[in-house]
Amino acid sequence: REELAEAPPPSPMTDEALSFFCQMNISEHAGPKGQIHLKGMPGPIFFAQVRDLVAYLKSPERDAEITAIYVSDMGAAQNWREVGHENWISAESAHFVIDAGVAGGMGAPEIVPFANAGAAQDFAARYGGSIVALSAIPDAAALAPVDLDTPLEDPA
Amino acid sequence: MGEIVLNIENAGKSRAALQVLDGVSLNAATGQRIALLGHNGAGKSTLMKAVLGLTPLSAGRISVAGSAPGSAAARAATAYLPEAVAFHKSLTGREQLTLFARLADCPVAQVAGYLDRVGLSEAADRRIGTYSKGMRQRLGLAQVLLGRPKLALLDEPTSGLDPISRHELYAIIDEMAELGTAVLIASHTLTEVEARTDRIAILRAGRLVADDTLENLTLRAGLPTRLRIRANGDAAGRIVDATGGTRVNGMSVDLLCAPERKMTELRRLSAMGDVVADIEMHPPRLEDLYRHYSTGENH
Amino acid sequence: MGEIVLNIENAGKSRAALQVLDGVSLNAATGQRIALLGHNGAGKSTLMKAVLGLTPLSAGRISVAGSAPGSAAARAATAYLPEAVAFHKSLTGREQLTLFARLADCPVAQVAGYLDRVGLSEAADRRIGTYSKGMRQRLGLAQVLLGRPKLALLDEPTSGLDPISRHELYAIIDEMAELGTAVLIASHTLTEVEARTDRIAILRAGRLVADDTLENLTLRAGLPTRLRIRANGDAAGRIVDATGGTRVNGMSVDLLCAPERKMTELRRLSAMGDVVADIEMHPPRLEDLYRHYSTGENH
Amino acid sequence: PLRDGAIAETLDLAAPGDTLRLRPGTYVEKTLLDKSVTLDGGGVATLDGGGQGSVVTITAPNAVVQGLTIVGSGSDHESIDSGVQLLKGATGAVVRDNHLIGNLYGVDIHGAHDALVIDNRIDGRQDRRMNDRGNGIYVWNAPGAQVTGNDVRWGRDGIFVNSSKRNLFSDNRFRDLRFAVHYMYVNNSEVSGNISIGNDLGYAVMFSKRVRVTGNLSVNDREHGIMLNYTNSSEITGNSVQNGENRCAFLYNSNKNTFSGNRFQGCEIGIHFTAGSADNQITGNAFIANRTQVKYVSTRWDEWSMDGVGNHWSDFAAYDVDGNGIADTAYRPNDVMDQVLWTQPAAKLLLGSPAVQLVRWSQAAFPALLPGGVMDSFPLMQPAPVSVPEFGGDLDG
Amino acid sequence: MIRRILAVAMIEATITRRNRWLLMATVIMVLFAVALTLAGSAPTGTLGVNMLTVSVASMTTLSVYLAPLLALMMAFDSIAGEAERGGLGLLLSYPVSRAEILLGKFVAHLSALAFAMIVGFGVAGGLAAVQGGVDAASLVALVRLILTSILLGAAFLALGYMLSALAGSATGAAGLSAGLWMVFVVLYDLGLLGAVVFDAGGWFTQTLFPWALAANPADAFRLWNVAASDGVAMATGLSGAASALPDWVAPTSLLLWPVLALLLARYFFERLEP
Amino acid sequence: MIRRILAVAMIEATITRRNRWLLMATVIMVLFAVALTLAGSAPTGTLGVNMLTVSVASMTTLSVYLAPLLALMMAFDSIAGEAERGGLGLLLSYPVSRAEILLGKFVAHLSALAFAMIVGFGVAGGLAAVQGGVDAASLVALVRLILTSILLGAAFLALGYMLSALAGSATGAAGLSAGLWMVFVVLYDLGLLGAVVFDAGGWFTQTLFPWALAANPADAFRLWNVAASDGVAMATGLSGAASALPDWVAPTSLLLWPVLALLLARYFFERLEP
Ligand SMILES: Nc1ncnc2c1ncn2[C@@H]1O[C@H](COP(=O)(O)OP(=O)(O)OP(=O)(O)O)[C@@H](O)[C@H]1O
Ligand SMILES: Nc1ncnc2c1ncn2[C@@H]1O[C@H](COP(=O)(O)OP(=O)(O)OP(=O)(O)O)[C@@H](O)[C@H]1O
Ligand SMILES: [Cu+2]
Ligand SMILES: [Mg+2]
Ligand SMILES: [Mg+2]
Repeated sequence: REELAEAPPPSPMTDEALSFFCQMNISEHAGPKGQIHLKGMPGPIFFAQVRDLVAYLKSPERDAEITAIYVSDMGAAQNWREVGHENWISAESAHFVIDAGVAGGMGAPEIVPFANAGAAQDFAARYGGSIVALSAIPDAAALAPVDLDTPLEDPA
Repeated sequence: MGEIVLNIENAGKSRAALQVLDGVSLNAATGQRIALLGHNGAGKSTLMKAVLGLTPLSAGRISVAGSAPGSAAARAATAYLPEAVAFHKSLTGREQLTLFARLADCPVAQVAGYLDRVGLSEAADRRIGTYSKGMRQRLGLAQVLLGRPKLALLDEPTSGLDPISRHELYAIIDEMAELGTAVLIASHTLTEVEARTDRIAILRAGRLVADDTLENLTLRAGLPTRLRIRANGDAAGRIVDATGGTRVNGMSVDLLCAPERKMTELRRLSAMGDVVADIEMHPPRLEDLYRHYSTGENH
Repeated sequence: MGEIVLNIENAGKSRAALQVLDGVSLNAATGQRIALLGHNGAGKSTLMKAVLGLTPLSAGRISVAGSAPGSAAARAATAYLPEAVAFHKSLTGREQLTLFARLADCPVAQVAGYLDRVGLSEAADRRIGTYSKGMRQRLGLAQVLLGRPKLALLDEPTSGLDPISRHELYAIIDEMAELGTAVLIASHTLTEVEARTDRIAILRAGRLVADDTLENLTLRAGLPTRLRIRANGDAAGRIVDATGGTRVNGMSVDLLCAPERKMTELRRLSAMGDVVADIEMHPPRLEDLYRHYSTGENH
Repeated sequence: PLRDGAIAETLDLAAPGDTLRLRPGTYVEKTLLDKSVTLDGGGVATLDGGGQGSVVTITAPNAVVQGLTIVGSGSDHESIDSGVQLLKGATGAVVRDNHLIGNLYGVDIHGAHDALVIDNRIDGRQDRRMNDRGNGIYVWNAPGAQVTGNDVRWGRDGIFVNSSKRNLFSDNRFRDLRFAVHYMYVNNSEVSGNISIGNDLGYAVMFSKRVRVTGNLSVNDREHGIMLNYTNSSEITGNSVQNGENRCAFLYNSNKNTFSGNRFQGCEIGIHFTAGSADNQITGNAFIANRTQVKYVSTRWDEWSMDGVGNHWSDFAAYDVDGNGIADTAYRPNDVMDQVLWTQPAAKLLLGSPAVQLVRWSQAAFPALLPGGVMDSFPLMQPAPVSVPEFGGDLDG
Repeated sequence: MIRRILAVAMIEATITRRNRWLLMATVIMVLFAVALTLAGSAPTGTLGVNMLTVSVASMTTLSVYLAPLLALMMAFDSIAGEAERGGLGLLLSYPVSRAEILLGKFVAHLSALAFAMIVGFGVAGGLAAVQGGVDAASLVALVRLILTSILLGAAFLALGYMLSALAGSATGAAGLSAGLWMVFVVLYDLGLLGAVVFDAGGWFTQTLFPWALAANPADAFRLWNVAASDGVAMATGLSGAASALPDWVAPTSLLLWPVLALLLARYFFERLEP
Repeated sequence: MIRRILAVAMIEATITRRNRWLLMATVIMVLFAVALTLAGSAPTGTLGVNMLTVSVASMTTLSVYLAPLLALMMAFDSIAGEAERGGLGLLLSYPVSRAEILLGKFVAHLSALAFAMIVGFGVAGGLAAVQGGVDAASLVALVRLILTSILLGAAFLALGYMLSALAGSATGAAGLSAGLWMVFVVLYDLGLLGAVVFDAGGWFTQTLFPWALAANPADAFRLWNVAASDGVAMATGLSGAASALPDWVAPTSLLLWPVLALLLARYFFERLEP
């Protein structure tokens, strides 16, 4: 897309970064993170879970025009807990594992992004789920009500 | 004299501090042509508007063909030419006249004839906005002809008309009068009015100061006749001495004398024998009468 | 003859299908009073508007005091009295005239004087909406006096004016002319114009068909002089037979003769001896001239 | 005894059920209550932890800490350095009437069951950034813990409760914090009668079920007065949120909750629904003078009334011709223009333009045009009264 | 009498056509109606509501604003202007009564207005129908909209004549007309709303208010259109008031207004001195 | 030149006073501004801004409607009417250029408008200040509102002259003015709104839209007032969005429009044959 040419670079994750919806510090939580850059705003808005980022994208609400979307590359993450501060990849090019039954940093079922399709397949092979592109993530994966009693796996 | 068509009794009209009309009484009978004279602001137009019922009077009463002014009957009996004719400029002459014909209950087929009569046949289908001033006046004239009015109120009808149309106009007025219309003409063109009207009414500051035939007015005014006496040879000096006249370019002497003294003077001059080569007699003209009545001056 | 103030060369103006002006050439020099005559719709007002630069010409050129019409210089040199004066009715006469004085760069202190001059001092502080037609015309006149125009364009200046104001008007025109203003007067009142102008121009359907002094026009027109011969006794019949004139009310005979034949006819009549009791000579008047030039008819 | 270590020595001697009354003064030492004793500062004694670890640690059941001023905890988040730490085993422990000043955490109820934290005053740290501060009261896996009548100021969250159940947090006052009350993974608990003033967020309930939030007051909280995040089957009743700079109430992926009898007043947004929040019942609330009363982007209709009772809307100039207290016509807080503005931020430039007002106006006259959203078929003419603690208005006392 | 009224009407119709009022009014109507229909269609497209109903609903509100506006604009000049230009005196010297002149103008202007309404709403309605289908009910609503709009226009035409006769000058009449528009279309309702809010469901709200509402022709127009169409009625802020009134009130008000206003116009016209 | 402009301006001012336009405009402004301020005071709640700011925000919207309307109403008659009545020919025979006449009228009408604005907004602002306090920022916003309203009025005055010169008749000019008002104040934005919704965040919305918006004087006015004051932006709900354009764009547009429109008016006035 055209605006990618002028897209701002990803911001490193800091300890101050608050998750957009729940106002909690994302660095304190495990699992993949996301950030969305909006036109006219100094910094990106962060998401403690990729699921929430996708929910934001799927919501018709817009605070401003989106200029860039980044998610953590879990292939480049040290482990599930230490996702890394700099390993952002463009969400448009990422491979997402859905329905893996894994819990994100906040505890909701997570959508797990990878830069590398192979890494994604490895993850899916281990935890289940399927691999899709950003635009193909079904609404249910991000918006469906979450039954808190459903047990989820905490990946390593 | 025919039937009285217009009867104005003691009409008065005040506007703010101004007494525009003051005790005006005037009658017009069928077939009469009456000139209404007066200086600017004397109240001529106001009087006409009052007769039309456009302006209510503050005193007195008016009846038009036996009806109150402004009543349907009165309006059916009246034709009016305003002093400032204004038509809707986006209509053509024919359309405008057709409207009036319809309102006056006059066959629309006659419209073309009337337009021709006032010399507008060529311009009939052009918009009135493109008419010259005189052409608009002519259109105004044409609408006066519609129907068979018992009373025509013409407010400065010749204004804007070219000399030939003026003659036409007076021909039209004569024709209307002959057909029994009483015509009231407010005008400032005394020379024309002089010859063409039966009676002359003069307003001065809202009061009617004269209302009679030209002859009677002349008589009543008692204005002097001017005698111009041409002297034979160099007798002019002698004539001046004898008559008390004023010398005019050497050879002639002008003498003003009141009507009742005219014959006396003539006899005295005749008696002077052949020093008098010629005598011209200039009776007072309407202009002098007008000056006399309308200003209240005495010469 | 003074300096040329107005120079119209070959002016042409077409409006839709109409040729309103067609090759009109006319000059006016300082101090000249020129009458502009013509039937309704001949193009007089259009010519004036063209001189003012209000209406662009389609052909020819005009210069006013050496400038193009409508230029600031030309407008500064020109005074104009429109045929239909219209002022804002909610202003008083004094306010309106003051505006014009300011625009004409004329001391505002003089406004009162001009209002007095046209007889409006009493009405000066009333709204123009309450003025009579003649009063509005007078106000129009007052604004012509402002400044010292080199050229005055008066479009039917006497329309609406009462007889006394008319005299005033011509006095004013004479005064302006004496002070060097070239005055162009479009008018239909021939009697007034006849005596008061230096030159006469006649438009016919947009073409200038005459432009000269009254005498020259008369000469050139070659209109017949009317001789009225009063017969002695019952000799009228004989005179008719001899001259080919027309009998008028029994006793008199009217005979039209061309200028060059006038003396011949006179001699012949003299030779007839005492059958001829009296001869009156009526040379053609402006009205006849106008008829001749403006209609192209020959009587 | 004022010597350092004096308390520890005395405690060694004490028997369960004893009460230790401290003499006035400051005791610089860390205290471990591993017996069921009462440590009473009488309002005049100060315990100073010396900047290492927790000042008082309780491991014994039914121990009581009261009347103390407690300062000088360590600064380690890893070990949760606190003024008072109630560890597993401290069942029924009571922390009462203490003044905890500048500790990383005020009270940490860490695995202790049925603990009581009552009437303490907890002034957290102001020196660090919000992130690095600890919570006023941290409750972790402490079923039955009750936190009541405390006054918490500064620090991170007033009460942060994580993975717990059956807790009661009532009648506390929270100021100058991040969240007043923060729930994570807690079920069957209650928050009632608390006051939250000028915090980032008032009452945040996340990943929890069956929580009752009732009779609380939120004043001048910056982000949200009440937030439900992945929270289901909870009851939010009789709360009052006033003058929130952002939202009075915010729901994100929260379902089957009940909002009733609340008053949401003077916020930028009265209540905001986002992604996948459904089946919530909203009745009897009063939405007063919020700039946007409801923000709910939806293409389907959501009825906000039950059994003929809806909510009160201060911006709804309605007629009640029959005088039954219920407006004669339905109320729809949002129109097409709102939807356009929420989804097309660029169109905000047109705000205040007559064109926008024309659209709004015709929408207002003919809401049949609306593309879905909230509808209240039985709007209340008058707001229902709420009973929340008085907010005295003294922000410094 | 009819003949004279028609004569005046024909001339006025010619003038209305010549000075492009007919064109203007029609263009304005078409533009607005179509713009509103298209603008409304974008976000409502997914709703599955009959487009024509939606369009008619929007256009009803539009008409509350436009019909009075266009009517007043056509009317404000027609007496004052003619008096100012001087043609009125002459016209009144003819045996045509002022009432007839008034009616003649009324007929002509109302025809022009009706033409503009029919074309404007017709085109927009057609567009909506093409895009989103028609049913009988929505067609009836469209026809009702057009007819009531013409009635509303008639009321304001007559009010415009009244002001034109009152004002003395065309500019004055323009100003008064603008004021009248504001009062009837905006301020009146604002005042009533204020009173209702202040009254808080008391006597005024329950008894006087619906009648006061119906007394304003613009509101009567709205009430009529709303009450007559089930779909819209329930949804509108006016339905409460509408149902508080007998069915005949709003139509009666809207039908009475033109008559009443014409009588008023005639009264003031009779008093005018040209 | 200045002398002549002032002479024309003085006369126009007298006329404006005599035909009660000045009074009308002032009364309308005061009524509306005060009504809006009083009505607005109740439900806005605490936005962290004071009453005056809230009042200024509402009055900004009001001014978008009223300033163009009043300006057009003052302007529409001033050339066409005078030409129609016949006074223009005489005036133009004087050594005063059409530009000077135009400027004279402009000065007079603008003064009248400015008077109405200052009184109207001043009274309302004072009221708001008395009720809810003032601070420097809100006072500045009020002054800015008044000044920009005058600028907006100036633009539409000049546009009104243009139409008046174009139309040929006063009624025609009235119609055109109504059309122009509709286009600039309503239709233009409606079109843009439609385009934005239709475009759904595409190229048009991102690049052209803000500029297209600022190109309309009515929108430029709004943007300027909103963008320049945080308080007003907040009270309008526009905060953030206004920053889509560089700061200078809206003021430049609003300052250019009167000049541009005057030039246009002059162009058409020059071509007018009285
Ligand atoms: N605006 C216009 N559009 C079209 N034709 C016009 C326009 N103005 C004048 N005419 C035509 O031009 C011709 C000349 O008009 P003009 O007013 O110059 O006549 P005039 O000589 O002044 O006549 P009058 O003695 O009646 O004043 C007329 O035929 C008139 O109809
Ligand atoms: N509407 C009015 N309001 C106040 N005064 C008026 C009004 N109309 C006319 N007048 C005054 O009434 C007097 C008579 O006016 P009127 O028009 O009858 O005069 P007129 O004799 O027709 O004059 P003219 O020869 O100039 O046409 C004048 O002094 C005039 O100023
Ligand atoms: Cu949380
Ligand atoms: Mg008169
Ligand atoms: Mg002429």
